[in-house]
Amino acid sequence: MASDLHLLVGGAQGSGLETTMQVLAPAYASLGYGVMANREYFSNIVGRHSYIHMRISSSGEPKALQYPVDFIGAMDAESVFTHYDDIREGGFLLYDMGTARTRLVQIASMEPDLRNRLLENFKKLGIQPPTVESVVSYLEKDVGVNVIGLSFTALFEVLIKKHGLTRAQAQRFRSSILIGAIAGLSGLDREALELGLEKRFGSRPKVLEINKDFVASVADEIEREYGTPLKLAEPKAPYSEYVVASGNDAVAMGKIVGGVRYQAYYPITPASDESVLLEAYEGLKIDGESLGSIAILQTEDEIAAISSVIGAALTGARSSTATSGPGFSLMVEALGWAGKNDVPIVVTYYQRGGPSTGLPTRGSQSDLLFTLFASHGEFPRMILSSGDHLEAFYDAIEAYNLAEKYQMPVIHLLDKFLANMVASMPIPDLEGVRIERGETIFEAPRGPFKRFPRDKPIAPRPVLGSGAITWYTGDEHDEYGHIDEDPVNRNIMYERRWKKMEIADKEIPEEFRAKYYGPEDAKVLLVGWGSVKIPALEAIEVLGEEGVRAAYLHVRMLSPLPKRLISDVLSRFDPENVIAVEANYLGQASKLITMETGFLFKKFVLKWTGRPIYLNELVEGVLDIVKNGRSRVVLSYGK
Amino acid sequence: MASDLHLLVGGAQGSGLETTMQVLAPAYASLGYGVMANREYFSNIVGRHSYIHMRISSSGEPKALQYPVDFIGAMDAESVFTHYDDIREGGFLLYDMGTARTRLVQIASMEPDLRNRLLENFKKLGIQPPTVESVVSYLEKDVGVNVIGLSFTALFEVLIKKHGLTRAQAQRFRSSILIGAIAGLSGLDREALELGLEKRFGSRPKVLEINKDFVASVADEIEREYGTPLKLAEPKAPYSEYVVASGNDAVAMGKIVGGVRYQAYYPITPASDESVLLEAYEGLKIDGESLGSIAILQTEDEIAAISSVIGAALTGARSSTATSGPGFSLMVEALGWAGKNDVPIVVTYYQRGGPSTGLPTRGSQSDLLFTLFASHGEFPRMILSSGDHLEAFYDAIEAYNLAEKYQMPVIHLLDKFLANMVASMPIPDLEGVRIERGETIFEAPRGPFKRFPRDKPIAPRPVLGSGAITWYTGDEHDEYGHIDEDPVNRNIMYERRWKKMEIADKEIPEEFRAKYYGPEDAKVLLVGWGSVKIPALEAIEVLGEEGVRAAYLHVRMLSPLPKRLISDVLSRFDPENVIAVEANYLGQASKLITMETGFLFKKFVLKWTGRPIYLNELVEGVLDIVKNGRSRVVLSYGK
Amino acid sequence: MASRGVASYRTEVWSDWCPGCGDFGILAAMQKAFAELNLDPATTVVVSGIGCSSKTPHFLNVNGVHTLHGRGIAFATGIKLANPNLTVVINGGDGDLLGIGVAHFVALGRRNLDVTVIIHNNQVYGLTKGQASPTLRKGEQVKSLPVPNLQDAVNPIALAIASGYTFVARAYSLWVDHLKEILKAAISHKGSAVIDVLQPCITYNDIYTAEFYKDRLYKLEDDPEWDPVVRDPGEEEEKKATALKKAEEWGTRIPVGVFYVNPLKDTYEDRLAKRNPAYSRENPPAFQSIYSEGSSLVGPEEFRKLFDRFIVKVSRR
Amino acid sequence: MASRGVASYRTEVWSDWCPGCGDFGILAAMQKAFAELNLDPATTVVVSGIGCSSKTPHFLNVNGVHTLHGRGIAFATGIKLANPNLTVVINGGDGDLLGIGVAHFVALGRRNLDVTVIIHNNQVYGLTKGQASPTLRKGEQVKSLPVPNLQDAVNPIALAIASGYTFVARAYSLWVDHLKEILKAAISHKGSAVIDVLQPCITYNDIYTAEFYKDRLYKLEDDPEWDPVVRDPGEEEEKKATALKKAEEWGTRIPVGVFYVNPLKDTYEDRLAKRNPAYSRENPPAFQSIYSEGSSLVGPEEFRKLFDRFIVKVSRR
Ligand SMILES: Cc1ncc(C[n+]2csc(CCOP(=O)(O)OP(=O)(O)O)c2C)c(N)n1
Ligand SMILES: Cc1ncc(C[n+]2csc(CCOP(=O)(O)OP(=O)(O)O)c2C)c(N)n1
Ligand code: SF4
Ligand code: SF4
Ligand SMILES: [Mg+2]
Ligand SMILES: [Mg+2]
Repeated sequence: MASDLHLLVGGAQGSGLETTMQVLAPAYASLGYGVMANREYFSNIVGRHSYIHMRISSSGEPKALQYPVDFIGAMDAESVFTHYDDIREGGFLLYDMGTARTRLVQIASMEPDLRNRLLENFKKLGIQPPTVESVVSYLEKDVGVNVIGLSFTALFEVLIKKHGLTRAQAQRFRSSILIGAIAGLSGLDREALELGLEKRFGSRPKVLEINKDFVASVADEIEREYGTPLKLAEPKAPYSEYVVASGNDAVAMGKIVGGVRYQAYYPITPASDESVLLEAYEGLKIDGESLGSIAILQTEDEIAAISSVIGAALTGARSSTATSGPGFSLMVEALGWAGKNDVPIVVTYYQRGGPSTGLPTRGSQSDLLFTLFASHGEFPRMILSSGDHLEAFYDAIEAYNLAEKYQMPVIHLLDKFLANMVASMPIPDLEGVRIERGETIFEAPRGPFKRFPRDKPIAPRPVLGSGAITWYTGDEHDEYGHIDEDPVNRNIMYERRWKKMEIADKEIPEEFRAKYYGPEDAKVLLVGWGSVKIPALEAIEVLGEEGVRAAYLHVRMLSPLPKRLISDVLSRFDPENVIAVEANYLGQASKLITMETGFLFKKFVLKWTGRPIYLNELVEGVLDIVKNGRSRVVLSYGK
Repeated sequence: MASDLHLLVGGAQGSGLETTMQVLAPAYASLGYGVMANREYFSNIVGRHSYIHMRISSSGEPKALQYPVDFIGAMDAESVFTHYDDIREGGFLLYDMGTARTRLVQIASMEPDLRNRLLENFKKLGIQPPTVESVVSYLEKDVGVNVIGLSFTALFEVLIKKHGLTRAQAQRFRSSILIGAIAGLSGLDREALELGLEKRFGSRPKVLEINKDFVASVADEIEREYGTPLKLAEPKAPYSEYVVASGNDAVAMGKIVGGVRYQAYYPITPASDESVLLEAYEGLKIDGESLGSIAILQTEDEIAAISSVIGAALTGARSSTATSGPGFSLMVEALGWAGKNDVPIVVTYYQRGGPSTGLPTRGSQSDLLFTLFASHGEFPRMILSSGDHLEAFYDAIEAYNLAEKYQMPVIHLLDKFLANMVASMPIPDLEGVRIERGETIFEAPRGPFKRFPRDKPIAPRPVLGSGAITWYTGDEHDEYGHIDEDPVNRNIMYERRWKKMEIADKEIPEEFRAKYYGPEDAKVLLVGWGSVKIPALEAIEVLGEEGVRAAYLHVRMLSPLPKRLISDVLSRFDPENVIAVEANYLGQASKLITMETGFLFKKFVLKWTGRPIYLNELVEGVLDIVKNGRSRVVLSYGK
Repeated sequence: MASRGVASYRTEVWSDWCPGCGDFGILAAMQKAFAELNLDPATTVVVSGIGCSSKTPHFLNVNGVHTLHGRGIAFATGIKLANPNLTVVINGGDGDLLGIGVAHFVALGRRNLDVTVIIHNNQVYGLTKGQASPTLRKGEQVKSLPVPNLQDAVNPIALAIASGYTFVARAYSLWVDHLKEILKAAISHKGSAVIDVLQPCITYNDIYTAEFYKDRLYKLEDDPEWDPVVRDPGEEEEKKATALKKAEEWGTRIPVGVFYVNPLKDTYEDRLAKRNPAYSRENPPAFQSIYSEGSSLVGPEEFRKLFDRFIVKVSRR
Repeated sequence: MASRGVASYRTEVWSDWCPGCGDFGILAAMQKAFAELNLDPATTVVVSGIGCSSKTPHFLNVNGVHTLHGRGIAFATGIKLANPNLTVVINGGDGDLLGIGVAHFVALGRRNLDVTVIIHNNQVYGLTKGQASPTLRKGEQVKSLPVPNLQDAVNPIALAIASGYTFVARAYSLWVDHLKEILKAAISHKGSAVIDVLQPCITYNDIYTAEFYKDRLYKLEDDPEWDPVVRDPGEEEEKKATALKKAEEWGTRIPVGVFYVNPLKDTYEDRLAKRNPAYSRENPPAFQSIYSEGSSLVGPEEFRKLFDRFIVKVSRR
């Protein structure tokens, strides 16, 4: 029995693909397995190819995704063609026999690039003409894949007859077939399966009922026919409960725990799901009682979003916005105003593939240097970047704390990978969570107030409505917040703002801001940030097994950068063995580290296709550098 | 006779102060003197204190400004108080005796910071109560300043009587008094003076006539009374003609020579003067014939400005916008679209004091790192920064050439210092100016066109309307410009864009991009960019005289950074003797150099009060580092 | 609370507008209106954009938020929503509110948030030296334009009505008491109010001068028939149409006064409270407590309840 | 030139809209209109913003510029001004043009530039999964909203008229031929034209469905009295008022057709050419030569003449 199960389920966008993840993730989690699932999709609503890539781990932890997978469930012909080489020898392919005759050239929704590449590949492999049938047979015979052909139509017929559905209604159960097949092949406990279905369809009893019946029947059928070849080892379950959530969800939960009282947003992928979730929580109701209220506003654009967030922050509400690259690009002017006026705001920034509209539904880590220097003029800001779902949750809270303690904008930098990946994480340690509001004051002496005293970089902050009268301006200001162009005052106020950064750099433990993982005597060091953490942590283990003692330095706070800790760690390695691992072209964090420490990176593993960095390719990339002396490996795995 | 004359003329904003510069600059230039004049003013239209700071140099070159000055002309009481300590021993102060009784505390337009500081200073100096009278008498007795008191009212009476003006009309000749006084004290040739007046008032014969008469009478009167103590040495005139212009003007001229055909802008200080000047040239008329037409549009905001510029650039028109920090902050999203689509646009960026609204009418060099990384995602852009007026002119042309040759956005980074300083520069070498349009094509084969061939990073660019059919999108694209999310294509297109930067880095001579000034065996190296060049070039001479062999490395192109040349130069110096000189807090160019080369700067001379770096303080700052071992000197001279 | 005198609404900051600028009249009217409404300076917030006009908050002894060019309304929206107990007034130039900021101007109308917008309409971009603003008419060439303006003017009254504002008025900055009365009505009005204030810029606008306005302006309320108030939902379209027609009058006679008032439409705050009863003036988001003794109000138990849908219990089978 | 068939305006790019999306109708109408007007693909430019609707240019075999969210009009403005010979059509969503891009929408009306704007009005943000767009009405809760919409809808017709557009129409994406005719008229019109196209979003909008529109829509032109054209400057206000009133009709009956046309107002290009005769269609800025043999047209002599005011001759005295 395997310790891990790698699955991929493909189909057309809009055909219910997400359901597989939403059902299977809680189902496996309920048995103590760690789950990680990614969804890849085009910037399209219906029709383009999409897929769920999932790993179920008996370690009990959500673990990195990798290729090839053990099982592919193809909802349509396009999925068979697209993923024919993503499956391991001995793995399983499930497909709809109704698509057997479909020819590759008939797939209108496939991008010409891929179609042409596949035509070439299939030609080389002698699969002529490429049809689902011919590809499947190649997989079966030449690759050793176990192929399971089902007639989806026949299965729908059952639904139509048994439950009195129309054909159109029956079609919506397409994903249930795949769920059933996976449950069958992996011998998934049926109660767990039902729990998964309840999580997904609990609010629609009729659909739930049909699904329970239908999925179980498929599962039983499959199990009867094929046994449970994908049965997993018993999980070593360290947790008694899991939160099964996406990064968007984790951040929204963090914000709620952190006390968000105002959020403004303009819709954008992959950020708006977070705000839409918050909208559903605007009443903060528990057992009919309300803990408070979150004012959530969908604005006319991102400029209005951040501007109104600044306004709300001035009133004392914990305030934030969530956006992605194009939206943030529009926010930079206002960001400067917040920086200039010591306003604690939080911008949750989900990076997607750029530049410009780029790959709007894919991920990247290409906006670090932009966020660090965004807006004209110089002012301090903090940048937090989370490595996984749990970090994302805690950082969402910490972002508010830091913003209020140090009175400056905090950018919480995430990426589409984390945003959309669903993971099982332990229930956060809520006792350990602290709410720190710094010098925020809700009742102040009446009358004009020195909001910006020259001698206090971090000063009492009476909110609007507290009794104090305060002024704010984007111009250089005096102690009261009035316009002041005097050169002496200018120098003082300019330094006063930067002084906050010095204080923060002293106070925030470097151990929080960066963390070294791996053996103390490692020879190779990977340096990364954000969701690189997920594959990197496992990669150093695998590399160890391959005889390469490797470690990973995870940078969680990019500003203020923990440069002493980083320099220390770097100094322990031969520069030839220090590898920047990033989902961008420039090696942005490595550039930042150079800027701050003078350490010049020589080795890079980079990726910018918009697909996540997979464990297998990361390991190979590092080996290519370590063993073959390559200096720059560009990854490109994933459809 | 002195080789240089340093002047300062102060008065209320809106009281005609600029006239002094507009008359005196051409007057002295017409005699072969080099002229440099700066205007400092508040973000205010009428009433706040403003002043012109000017240097007239017999070297024939426009030279750096410095303190203290030889002459101060005070149009009002505030100017006397404000600048009492800007005048050298033996220098001259001219003031209006009508203000003699004015008390410091009466000056409502003065900022409280300055007033309080002055009150303290005057108290220490025993000037009690501080009135114009008491300050003037202190200057005369304790400092050895030659004071010239004139009754402005009496002079106006003459105007009223002799020319039949109303009192209000007569008041407008306030600046003429100062011009006359300066002409008198410096023994300015009267024909040259008339030429200056004609340049300024040529279109208003009546005003011109009165001015000629009035200014000459004041000049004669003053000369009679005081002689010509400020007479300058004969100029060594290397030029037979000068262009007397501000940086805004120089850039506008460069754009016209460079072939601008579309400019869009939204008003902003200190950029819009450039566009307003271009507006006056929209017909490009010479002797009634038109060379073409410039379409100029004042847009609804900066987003529209840059967006329309991109649109115009797609049609083949040389297109640009001019803005400052807040405007550029709004442009970053569209900048990315241009970068993504190989569109040659030019953004002329005049830096002012930030962050946010900051010091909107003062200068800075605080936006370099912002421009370098502005916009989400990664794409190449060029950054040119001019060191003086002549460079600004040439760079304005070169910016279009580079944009079209390398098909990417070019940011021409200037600052308010250059924008508003008026200098006498030689007539540019127009024979040497080349117009290079790269692969721009106005007649193309009809039909769909591969605008982005995979194998040609710099490809033929048929403009809209050329016959070809082209597509553009902010999404990742295929060779035709259609949306393409394929990972293989993605890698190719991403690298294709960056390849242009590599080509540019190879092709553009490093000698153009950075230049070393000073003795080969220098021991101390100043490193700077932009208008730092002006004081730095003279500072190394002065330092040489003080026994410090210093050189200056001027970086004109920040992207692609000429890193080989820079590394070479840096390697020749002891890092302890390498000093970054910048008008910002972070030492932004030094950080960029570190990022690219690993060289860590240890010494800094920085300034961010919004006033220019003056020669005297720069020299002192460098000496403080070299002699006293200081590592960071923050300059603050100037009111 | 004892009523406050006009003087108490003044700060010591020197108003650096050009002598004779119409902005002085608007400032004076605001101070008077605030005094007569006896606004509490601590719960009053004046928000502005960027421009000559937008310096206003510094001269008023109430909370002042001098924001970015065109963004006053957007900042104010967050302030008001997070704490609906605050009285919020927005000052901006015609360029600020109707040019770069017009998206927010339109959006505010769609929300009917209970705030007041004062447009300082001087037909120019004052602080950047007199370029054409969106209210300058086609063909006009004020002092500092090198060439005549080619863009049509936007009509603030028409745009406001089209956007959904429920109190729409025009005033003249030199008629301080008239403006003051309109201001009081606007601030007292529940919903988004806008006042288009004709404000001579004596430095750059040599067309729309005090001289120009002198003989042309007349007050709508001088016509006893004039009734801009919607008293029944059925009247809405009719009243709007009448107001729009009046708004087109700009020649030998120019009307000032209240063009349109609709007190029947619910404010955004009301809509929000209706959808989410936890949102209220009594317990505004800004002042809600979010923690006790350093810990979040959402402790382990609350977390489990709130996020039940995300939580999966592990049971070995 | 020989006339081109509809097919020649199609590309091979797969239209990845949801099957049944109203955008297909708009695309078809554009192709037909282009064919019937026999537009030269090489001098036709379709500009769009971002959204489902904004993918349109990729499906049309004419020049296509797929820009940024809300910025289609702004890009198009530069294209048209730099080369007024180009036929420019702008496609955008309701969110794109009336939300984030509304400042440009208003500005275009003020200029009357000779371009055509097509609003794909589906009352939602399609491509970001169905949030409320500015045309969704207050209280409505389409499919993917967790809570009802609280903002009032903007009326595109009213806003267009208030902004100064000189051709204002509404159409329905499923009435392809009717839309096509309006499109032809809009493109042929000299000045800024806007068509508000009601476009069912079958995936996210379960309120304004084809079903909903079916019995409600009627054509303005079916009323023989209906005459939206301004034939005399004096008629302008009257015609506008009538159009505005019609625009308010949204209930059991919803009008489509041409609401307002004013052919008498000069376009921005005309205004520019009048001010600066060197600006012309014959010699558009984009195609002017700016150099010969590598040197600027502004050589030493031209420089001296052009910039005379800046030049000072040095004469030793
Ligand atoms: C984003 C941005 N663009 C441009 C400016 C420059 N700017 C300052 S004030 C102003 C215009 C002011 O005009 P208006 O809003 O009409 O106010 P007024 O000065 O006439 O009262 C502009 C464009 C700015 N501050 N920010
Ligand atoms: C600056 C920016 N903000 C947000 C987005 C995300 N976005 C993509 S499409 C879209 C809305 C589309 O709605 P609409 O304009 O109505 O077009 P539709 O999809 O309905 O046709 C948004 C908000 C973006 N691309 N750019
Ligand atoms: S420039 Fe005009 S608007 Fe600005 S302060 Fe002066 S008079 Fe007033
Ligand atoms: S989401 Fe709506 S608007 Fe977008 S393609 Fe689908 S049906 Fe059309
Ligand atoms: Mg104005
Ligand atoms: Mg839409």
